[in-house]
Amino acid sequence: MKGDPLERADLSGYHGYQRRLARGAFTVSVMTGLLAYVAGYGAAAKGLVLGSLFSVLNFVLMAQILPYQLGVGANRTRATGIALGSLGVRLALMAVPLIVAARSDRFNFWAAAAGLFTIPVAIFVDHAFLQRFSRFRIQEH
Amino acid sequence: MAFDHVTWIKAASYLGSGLAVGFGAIGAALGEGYTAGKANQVLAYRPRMSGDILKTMLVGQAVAESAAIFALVISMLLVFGGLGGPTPLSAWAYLGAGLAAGLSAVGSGVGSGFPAAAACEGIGRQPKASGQVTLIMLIGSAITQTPCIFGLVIAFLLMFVDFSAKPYYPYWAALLGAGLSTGLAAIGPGAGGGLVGASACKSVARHPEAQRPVTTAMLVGIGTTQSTAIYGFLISLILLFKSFPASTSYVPSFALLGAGFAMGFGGIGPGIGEGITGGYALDQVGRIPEKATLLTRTMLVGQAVSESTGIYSLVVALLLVLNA
Amino acid sequence: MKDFKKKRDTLEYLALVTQLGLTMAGSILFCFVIGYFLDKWLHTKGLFLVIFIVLGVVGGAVTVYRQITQLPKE
Amino acid sequence: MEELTKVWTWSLDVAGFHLVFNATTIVMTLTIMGLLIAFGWFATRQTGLVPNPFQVVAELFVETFWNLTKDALDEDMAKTYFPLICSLFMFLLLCNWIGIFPYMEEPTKDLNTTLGLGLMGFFIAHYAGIKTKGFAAYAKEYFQPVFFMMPLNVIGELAKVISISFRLYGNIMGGSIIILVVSHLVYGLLIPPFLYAFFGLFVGTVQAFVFTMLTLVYISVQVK
Amino acid sequence: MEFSGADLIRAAALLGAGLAMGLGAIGPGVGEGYAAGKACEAIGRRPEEAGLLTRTMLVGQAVSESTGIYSLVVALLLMFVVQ
Repeated sequence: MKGDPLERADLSGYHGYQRRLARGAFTVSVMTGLLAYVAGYGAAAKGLVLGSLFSVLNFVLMAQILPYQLGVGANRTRATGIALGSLGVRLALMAVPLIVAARSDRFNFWAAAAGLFTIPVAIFVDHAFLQRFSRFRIQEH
Repeated sequence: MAFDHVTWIKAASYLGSGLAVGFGAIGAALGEGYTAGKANQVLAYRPRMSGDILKTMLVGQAVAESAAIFALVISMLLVFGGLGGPTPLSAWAYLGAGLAAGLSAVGSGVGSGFPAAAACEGIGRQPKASGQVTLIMLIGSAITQTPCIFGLVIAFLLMFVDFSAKPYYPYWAALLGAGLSTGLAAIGPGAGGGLVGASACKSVARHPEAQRPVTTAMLVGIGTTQSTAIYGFLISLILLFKSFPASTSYVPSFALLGAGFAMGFGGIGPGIGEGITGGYALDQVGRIPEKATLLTRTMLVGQAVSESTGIYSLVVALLLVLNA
Repeated sequence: MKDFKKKRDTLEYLALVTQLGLTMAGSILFCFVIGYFLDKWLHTKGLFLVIFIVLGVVGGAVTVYRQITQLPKE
Repeated sequence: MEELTKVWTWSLDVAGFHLVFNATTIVMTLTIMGLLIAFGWFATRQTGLVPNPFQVVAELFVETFWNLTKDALDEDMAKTYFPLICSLFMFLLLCNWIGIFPYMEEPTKDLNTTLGLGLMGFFIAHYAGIKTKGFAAYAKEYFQPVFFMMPLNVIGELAKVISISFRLYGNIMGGSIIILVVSHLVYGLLIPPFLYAFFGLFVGTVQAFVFTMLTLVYISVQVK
Repeated sequence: MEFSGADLIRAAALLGAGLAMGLGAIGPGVGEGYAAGKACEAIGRRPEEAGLLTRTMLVGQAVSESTGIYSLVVALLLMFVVQ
């Protein structure tokens, strides 16, 4: 491969976006969890926070793997293989909160499962609503 | 060799769990691989854009992965949910749940990859339209997840509705057929919806001012594409909740299994075909937005005709269910 | 009122188009039932069934074609 | 699902034939007819420039469907068929909506009702065709474009009846199936009311409109 | 559970009917969709020829529909004629 394009690339915006999204999503889910805890749904709150913690972890891992995957993307079979491998690892990681929640009474299983969808929901909310208002808009270039 | 039903139920739920997460991962990985390939092509002539392209890819894949996470939740519930049952009927229910969740995640996983790839390409071509393109991509891949949600609902029903009082024959086939019908029928509409979404992203990148007609046409296109998934869902519900008399032969069981296969496989072709139609139509909507009405109407006619094979499958499946 | 008319046109179009596949299936099913009972009545094994299904398929195709050509133009 | 197949029937043996009457459908249809007649009476009791609420609703229906019928048929033809179209829509709308109320069943959930309405539309459309064109011209149309198309044309006309009635039946029945399944799922009363509202109101309105529209289109095709 | 040969044949016929219709619907569905897609593309190029293109599309779809109809006929025969 002649000259890795990623070495010349400007990835600061990408990392900034990833950090901002992960932090925002986790903060909102912890707030929701706290509210639920105060309201008396302790197990659900813990499950939600546990699930969203692993969702954020998964997202960060995925974001770290992506540039590498882009490098090998010219060969689609290899790219798919790497995607399958990384997805397998990340799914195994995301299985952890589900197993913990299923085995223990202190975490609500359904809340943990819902927590795993923190990042997709956050992305959707971010793009569909927050991007409309300039205060929250990502600084482009 | 004879095992008691507890062994069978355990074995079936482990098998179902493996199928669910395996199929789910394969679908999402195929989608991601496709996205990576397209993104790499764009990167070759736009190396400066790598940050934006990576961002789009990340957003697209994070949403696409929810199909795999649905399958993961079902799979973990099957293994660790403490499920069991007094009769061997539960074994078939758990196998059906795994198949429904896994197979339906294949279509949505692959399908969500197409809009993500098209969005990477579009942003490389028209960096100024990145906001609109990302929004269209998100809407497209979110609706593409609908067949997967049908699979999830059927899997939950199979796991948590109590079928233990029902006779073993022919209910084993009804439960397995319910899983197969929704799971297989979700593959085509998932992939087809992705094709429509991909063309919508391309169109918006080409003509950002045509965002409104493109969004409307995309919603109509994906909506009609998913009708076969709805047929599969309906057949599953009928299989699950219609009461069948206990039988003393294999005939009703195989009729019900046949109904599941008929609607399941029958939903694949029309789903993909309607998606291809919608894709081409949306390409042209983006090219000449002022002809959007004519194109949407032609698209609907074409989709309606290609849907007819799906309706034949529905009729055959209904006849098989009623015959049982 | 203009808006309602536009919406109504779309709804009418959608109604006619979604009717197409059902018309095809309905015609086949109708002929199938006729053939099935003719078979039972005359004690033939599937002869009339096949003839009538083919008839139903062609009839359905003709009807669908007619309906499409009669669809309101813009 | 057992609730769906369980119906209240009266059976009767007349001259060697075993007749089964679907009592739920009959009672509900009669109820709806009574409601519509009452509505008509209230709407026309004291017509005036300052209308009472019933009159407002009735005028809305009449105006909308008068325009619709006028577009599809000629003005004098529309005068003949407009009452049918308008009352068909009002009847279907009430039929599809009545499932919202507890202990009430949609008559359109029964295939007999929809098939009957479809057959009614079929006969009216063909009667209209014969009346306007004369029997010879009407019969000649079946031999267009070539003579052996006759059976195909007949099948096509009959297929319309089946498809139009199965469509209405399938939609209303599908809504009921989904509501039942969800009620099984949640074991509660929280979500079903919303679903009732959605399926009863939205899908019911659209399907009633579509059925009326299709009947009108079939009539207009025969008349032209 | 005891079963006779006739039972087995009937059961296999019903399962076969389901598989015939299901698998037979894949090809026509994709093919007709492709035809309709190409027609949409052509209409986008030349909107003034929409009528001709729609008619051509319908003829092509009717031809590719025939295999789906064969599966339907076979499925119905398997269901109602094989005893």
